[in-house]
Amino acid sequence: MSLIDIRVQDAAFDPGVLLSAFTTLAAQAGAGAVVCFTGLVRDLPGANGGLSKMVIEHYPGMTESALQSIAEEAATRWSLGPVLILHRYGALTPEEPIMMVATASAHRADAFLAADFLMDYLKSRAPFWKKEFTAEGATWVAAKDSDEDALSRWR
Amino acid sequence: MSLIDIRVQDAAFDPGVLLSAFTTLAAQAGAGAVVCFTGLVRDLPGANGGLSKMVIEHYPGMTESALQSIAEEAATRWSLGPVLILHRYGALTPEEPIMMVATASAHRADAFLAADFLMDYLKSRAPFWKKEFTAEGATWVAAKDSDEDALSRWR
Amino acid sequence: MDVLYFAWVRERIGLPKERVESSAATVMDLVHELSAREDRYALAFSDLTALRVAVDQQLSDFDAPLAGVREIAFFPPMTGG
Amino acid sequence: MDVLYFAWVRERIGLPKERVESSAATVMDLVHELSAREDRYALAFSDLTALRVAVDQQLSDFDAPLAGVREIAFFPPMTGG
Repeated sequence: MSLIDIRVQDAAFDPGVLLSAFTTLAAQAGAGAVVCFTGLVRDLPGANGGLSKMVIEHYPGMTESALQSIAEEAATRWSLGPVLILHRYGALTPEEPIMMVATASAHRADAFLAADFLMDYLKSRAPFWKKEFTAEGATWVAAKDSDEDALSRWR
Repeated sequence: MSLIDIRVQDAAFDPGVLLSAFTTLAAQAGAGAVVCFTGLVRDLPGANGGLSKMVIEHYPGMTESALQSIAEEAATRWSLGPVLILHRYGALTPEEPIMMVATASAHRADAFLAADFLMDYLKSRAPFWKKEFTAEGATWVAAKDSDEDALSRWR
Repeated sequence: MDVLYFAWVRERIGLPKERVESSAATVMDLVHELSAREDRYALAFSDLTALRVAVDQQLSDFDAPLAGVREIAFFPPMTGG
Repeated sequence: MDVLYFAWVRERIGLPKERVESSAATVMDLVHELSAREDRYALAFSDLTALRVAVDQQLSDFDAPLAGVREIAFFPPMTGG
């Protein structure tokens, strides 16, 4: 069984509220292990006055299908219960949750690997772009070579 | 900075409630990544009527210090924000959360590795023992060789 | 076809989306056609190694054929997560 | 010293904890002493590869010395998580 829940939203979310519901669903599906990853907006200590906001742009339509494909790929590689991917777009402030993935499986190794895989693919294959705003102006976050390199672990 | 929170308790817990508080703490500590693992009681489909309960025995005194040592070891290996380990003892029923670990770090790789490490060490180095009760009787869960082998990944 | 731009590609070209009538055979042909139009396009497309392309909402390559394609998007490498 | 038993070791020996006066030099000497007492001990300690030992609440080995030790615990391999 694989129940894939993909959410792309402007609204803020509480990772704990999502995890409570996800854990109940995972338990009912017979899972013994749940792994959850949450990404948070980090402040920029170097910049004058820090990060005033982060704005995330995405590609409506493609975003949902890209996340769905990544989740389906994970479900073919590992024996998974439910899978959740949530990613925000729009304006965020430091310390806010940006996104979350949750995976469930009978055993912990599959749940850990699947969550790690989802994050690596989401980083480089889902159409999101981050822009950071400080007192000095706005800058698009550059992709890291290490993010692209991370995908080679899964080939 | 490393804030280690160790809890060994009889009482049930909601992983989501813990994750909400942990995420707030992690965000305030400047973390960009939070990884959370939850272990759940799985039913035994093979047994007549399934699993009626699981009872977890532990070694009061040693349990807390073993978990503290494992968390401190993780904090020396990776650059971590707060770390949480919670493990229940006593009687549990299928689908209930048994335990949870949460880690936070600036970047996702450290948070994932630390959570994976905590789980591997907790499995084989923290003094907990599980007993499964079915209509046919009670059986102590046997340790798996694979759990001991998993530790070699970290040497 | 519809041509979409995201992030700094959108900002350099100055619009998020436009309708383009073109007989370009491949993505690369379309890039050359647009670059020849105006400087803002030439500037946005000056370093293709810094760009990614999606054809009908699937990640693709610059040598992908455009026959039957309805939507094409240009953007920098993704930075989600 | 206090000797503690957990899980099936506790069940075989029939008690969770006892006070033992012993001049055993090592954990292994203590195991031999206890095994010589009664069958239930001999049975519990019959396969030492299936047992773990903690000395003063630290995982240890069967050849660990007992001088100054206050608490020793015998139990099967752990199965938490």
